[in-house]
Amino acid sequence: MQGAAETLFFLSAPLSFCSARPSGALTLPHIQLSPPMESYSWEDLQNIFLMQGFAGISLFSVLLLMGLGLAVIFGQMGVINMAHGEFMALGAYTVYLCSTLTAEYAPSFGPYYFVVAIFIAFIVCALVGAAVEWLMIRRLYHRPLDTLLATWGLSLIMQQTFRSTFGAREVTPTLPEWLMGSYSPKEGLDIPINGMFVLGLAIAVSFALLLFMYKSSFGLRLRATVQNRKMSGAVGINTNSVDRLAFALGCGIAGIAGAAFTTIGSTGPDSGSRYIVDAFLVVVFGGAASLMGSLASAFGIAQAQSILEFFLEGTKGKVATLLVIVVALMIRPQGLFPSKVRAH
Amino acid sequence: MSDRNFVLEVEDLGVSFDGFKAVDGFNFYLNRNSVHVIIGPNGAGKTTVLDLICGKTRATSGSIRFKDRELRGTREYKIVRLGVGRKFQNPSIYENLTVLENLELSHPTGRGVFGCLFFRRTPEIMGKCLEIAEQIGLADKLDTEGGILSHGQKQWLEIGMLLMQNPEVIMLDEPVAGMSVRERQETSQLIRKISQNRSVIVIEHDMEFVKEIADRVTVMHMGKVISEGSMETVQNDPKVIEVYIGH
Amino acid sequence: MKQRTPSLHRRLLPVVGLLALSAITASAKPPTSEVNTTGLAVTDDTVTVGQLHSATGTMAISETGSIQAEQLAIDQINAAGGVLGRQIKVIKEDGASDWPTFAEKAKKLLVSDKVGTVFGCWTSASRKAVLPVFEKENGMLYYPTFYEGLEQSKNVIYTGQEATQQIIAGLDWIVKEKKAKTFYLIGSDYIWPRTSAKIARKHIENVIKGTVVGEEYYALGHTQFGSLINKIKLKKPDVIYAIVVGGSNVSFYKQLKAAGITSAKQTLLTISVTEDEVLGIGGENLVGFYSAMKYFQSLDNENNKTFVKAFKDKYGANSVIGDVTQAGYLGPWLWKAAVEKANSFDIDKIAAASPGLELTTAPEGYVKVHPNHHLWSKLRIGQWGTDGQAKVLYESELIEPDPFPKGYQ
Amino acid sequence: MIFFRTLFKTKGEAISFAVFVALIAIILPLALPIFRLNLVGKYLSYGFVAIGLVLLWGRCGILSLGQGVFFGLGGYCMAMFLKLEASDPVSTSIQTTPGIPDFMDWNQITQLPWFWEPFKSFTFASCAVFLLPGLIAFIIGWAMFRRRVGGVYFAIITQAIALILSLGIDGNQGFTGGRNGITDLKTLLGWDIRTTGAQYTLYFLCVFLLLASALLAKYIINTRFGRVLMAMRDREDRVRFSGYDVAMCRTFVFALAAMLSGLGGALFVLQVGFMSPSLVGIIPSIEMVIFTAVGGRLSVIGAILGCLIVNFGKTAFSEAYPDAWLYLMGGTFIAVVMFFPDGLAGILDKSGTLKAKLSTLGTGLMKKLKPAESAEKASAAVAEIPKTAEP
Repeated sequence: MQGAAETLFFLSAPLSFCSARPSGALTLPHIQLSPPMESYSWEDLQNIFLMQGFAGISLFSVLLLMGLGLAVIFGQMGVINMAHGEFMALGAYTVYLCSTLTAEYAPSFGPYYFVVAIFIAFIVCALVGAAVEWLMIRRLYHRPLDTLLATWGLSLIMQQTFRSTFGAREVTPTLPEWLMGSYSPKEGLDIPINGMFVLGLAIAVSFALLLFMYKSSFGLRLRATVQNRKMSGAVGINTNSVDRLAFALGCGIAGIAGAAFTTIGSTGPDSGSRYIVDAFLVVVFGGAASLMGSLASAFGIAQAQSILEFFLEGTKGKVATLLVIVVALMIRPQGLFPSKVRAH
Repeated sequence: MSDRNFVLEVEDLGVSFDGFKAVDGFNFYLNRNSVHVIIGPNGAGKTTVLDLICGKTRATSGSIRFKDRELRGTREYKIVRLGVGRKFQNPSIYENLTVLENLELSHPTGRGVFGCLFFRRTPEIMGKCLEIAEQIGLADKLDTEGGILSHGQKQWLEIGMLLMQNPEVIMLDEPVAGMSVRERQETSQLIRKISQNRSVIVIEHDMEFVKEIADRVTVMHMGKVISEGSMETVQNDPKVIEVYIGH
Repeated sequence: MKQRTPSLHRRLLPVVGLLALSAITASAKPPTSEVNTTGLAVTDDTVTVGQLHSATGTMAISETGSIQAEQLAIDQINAAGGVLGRQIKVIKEDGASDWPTFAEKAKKLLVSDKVGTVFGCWTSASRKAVLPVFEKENGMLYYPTFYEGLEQSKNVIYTGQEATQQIIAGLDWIVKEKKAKTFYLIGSDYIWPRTSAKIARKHIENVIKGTVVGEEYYALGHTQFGSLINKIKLKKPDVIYAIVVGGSNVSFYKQLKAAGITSAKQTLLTISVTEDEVLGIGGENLVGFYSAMKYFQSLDNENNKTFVKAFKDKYGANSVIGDVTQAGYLGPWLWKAAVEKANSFDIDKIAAASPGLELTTAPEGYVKVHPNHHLWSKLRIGQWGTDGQAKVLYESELIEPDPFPKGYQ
Repeated sequence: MIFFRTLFKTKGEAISFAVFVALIAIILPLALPIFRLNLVGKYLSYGFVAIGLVLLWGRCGILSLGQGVFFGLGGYCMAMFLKLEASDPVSTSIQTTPGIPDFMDWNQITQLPWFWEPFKSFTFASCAVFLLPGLIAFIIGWAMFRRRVGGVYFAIITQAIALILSLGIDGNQGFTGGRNGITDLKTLLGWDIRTTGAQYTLYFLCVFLLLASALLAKYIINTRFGRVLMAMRDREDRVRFSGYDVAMCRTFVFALAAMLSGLGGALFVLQVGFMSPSLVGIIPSIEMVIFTAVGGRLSVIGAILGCLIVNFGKTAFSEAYPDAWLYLMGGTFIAVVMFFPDGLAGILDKSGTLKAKLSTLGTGLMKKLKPAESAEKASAAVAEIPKTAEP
């Protein structure tokens, strides 16, 4: 088990070898709970507990938004869209454009443009997604691993397009003031408004998506196509247009996610690539074919990461989370909610 | 219960998928050197039984004993190496390889990683390939790619690939589906011939064909055995008639 | 390189000398064989230098400003007659944010293109990757970024500040102004933030006699700071000392603000936010926080006004200038001064001539090259406003560069 | 002769291999200055990864997006040895603790960590270069293939592993050199690896090992094991029910590919002179898949040429038009995947395949007319039949 030992050392390495504390930083490797709890008042701890809970929920909504679009594209259609992150960046840039245009032509609309911009981001990304499906993806449905490579190529092109259009520097849309503060019901307790906004958006999008998938005729056709493409074609479902719509839908949701993330993160040509691994892990860990699975896994990963990051220091929290997921996937490759279709 | 004449004893076998019992309390005894056919309406659980025996699906209860060795929980390739061969419903051969290569690849010599790496075609192995090719009527097609064989020839090739392993039990899942009348006849002769020194389990729908080949018949319905015996016994069993007519 | 023989040169001279302007140039133009004894890409009319930054990839965000500033300086030098009468030609290479590519391109510039001097690199990693190349091929690198120190090479001139220059005076100021005793150190996870935090911790613990209540590092590109912010709230430090870089920066400040940590309640001092970063973060998310830098665009002196105007004329009115951009601008000028002092393009002579060089025209004011190849410079504290510009609140004396600070290691 | 036949199924294959050998062992060293040749050597070290990917992805159908992990492990093993050699107490005398690598000293580490100790031995380090990646791949592969993790899942999990390792290296800079990597490597057993002579030697060492690896891969492809791999890719269940241990076969190939990658990493370090986590993470791992795909995922030589061509393209284009380069790279890649899934080798081989097919048919006809009577004859005849052309 040298491999495990190798990776474990990253976790157990002393957290603060860099800081040469007088107490001799180089003793045995140990994991130290960084906030020693005893020295804080009950009030403090209560607030931190609430805020930390919210941090987990807020991370959950971020992961969920990232994963939802992918859950449609990858989970339902089996297409590995490595350009998913770039679609998120496209959504973010759309918001940036809207922000610039609003500031230029309709400054009085400033406080409200953001909500409209999210819709526009959805539409722009969905349209680009449909075009990509038509030009590229539809020729590759029978070769899932190749979609991975082709969309990687696409992501390079999209990144360079962003760079040529908007410059290599990061940009930031002017966000309405009502989004950027915090809700503070009492002293020492601050709940970020943008976090609540992203959470609300995530819930709304998931709800709409579930409704769409399970209550609309398109959803029915999509699920039918996923289960049996030939049969669906035979009973008169236009599987080509179902595919295109589904891909566009997934990209559109990515656009919404990207738009929402302008409130908490940066927008640059390659900011999309930062999200891609997380997004895939959410979907795979949830069990690819299950939307509920994506929900559950986003929740699990978010809680694990935010708790680990609270007690371990930054990078190690992230590494620990990833390790847990990878090991869990090795033990249970089908994910949390495996597909119940009989495999042949 | 352990009768030396049974090469395979399946007792109280069961499997459930999310609460749905696909196979339930299944008992089955296979005589040496005989053809045992399992029939039953669609969804009776016939293919699942084969999956359970060869290890493709894990049973949730019961036992599968092959020559007094428990197969439940054994990995598929080990079950094969013990001497249980399995043909799939759809012909499953290597389309890009020739008939000869298909057969050769199924020869039991050198199945480990290093065995494969240092495998040499010996005259004995080639001889065996030719012999089997004769048996399945593909001796003149040794260099033909598997993909361009006719449907019936593909089925035979797959049977041939099983024969290369010289198993004691062969399981055939609907071997004559989609075959012409002549091909059926040839297949039934082939099955009679190969059962001279091994046992064969066949799943089949075609009653005429079953009559021709079966030494013994088991009828399944809803995952359970409802009748067993010779073809005649089974045909006259009211339970069987009810199932088939009711169906 | 073809070198004209002196006799040919002499024969041509009167012809050239017919034009008065050319005569002036010619008189300032020593023969190539004299100024280039090591086979560099120098002709009678031109001298070739290299420029090696990331035009693509994750670091392009940061390096764009340096590329522009170096180009501006070179253009200005050329317009004023060049160096030793020779126009500067630039070969631009893209390191593509990839360290092996940096090493490869550095080697290409020095070996294939025979340039002696290169302006370039940004991250510590890219500098570490090219350093052996410069030392082996004997090139000269003008490195513009403020960095961790712990390095000194005959083949590098460091035009940004090393860590102690940037940290110590800033901490002293914040302690004096804010009566700060407790500090929370947050950085991106690589050598510059870690080394800087180490120096800061030593200074806080040993000199200021304060406490460090937390010290953490996050991977570059990390975007979720919720848990960290809660830890900060729990510890209630007097000062957050931030050394977060790149895209993480944006997430960090946006999330700080959203969690109610604003300058009204919390003092934050950073050594990693310049005007460039503010573009991405948004001034409104930084209002009232402090940066410790040697240069701010808003510096009020004549040199800087001229520089800012020239920069905006060339790259647009919306362009901004950060600390590293200004340090990049110094590179070509310092090189020109060294070449002229040495009367040679040879690297060894430039290296020998550099210590003691002074530049009174620097936008940051006055700089002087130390024998350790770093610059004497001042430290300034700026406070950010919504417009993305900093108001300079404090200016130190000239600080001696000390890349291997005693007592801070 | 038999051995030769196992390596090259057709005369064309042997000729193209000979041309390739001539190209990298004779033409390039004569035509290029040492600086460019050193670059070729660097690209060829990616070729080891590409060979592994041909076996793993092309032949076995398993796409690993974590080959950078093994490249990196091999590279780090070698770099650790070289760094220890470069950090003798004399040349590190200005450090607080002389005799340990400089980055450890900067991170207040005062004693060499235990897992660095064995890397003082050249024998240990050079074995670790491929044994460590092999062992780790074996463990990961065995855990995953036994549970039938394959296809997309395998790709994503290996990608996550690449991310974990690069974050892990980044986050422990006192032990690993962090983001800067392990730099400033000077000598190998006292031999200065930065001199022109050393670079020539290392280039030819790299070429020699690469050709040996390529031959090994070709041998594997043409044995029964190679056929089993293809069979597994197309009809996994049939192979399993022919009594093969599919999981073990895959694990073996994965471990072998990892060992090759590790070797490539070590040669990279020797020729480039440093190692950094930027060669371990997600992007380099995918890029190596790209090289392989462009060259041809089924062809050993094609994949190596893919590394050379894409990297030369990258160098040349990014020198001239840094902006256009990503468009070109992305576009090429989409085009290759969509229209030429077998890459350049596939395009070049189109005519060859046709010829081979015709000749197979011909032999088949002959045999029909004259049925083989004895096993010996049959086997002799079989040995004569050209296989459907290996691209």
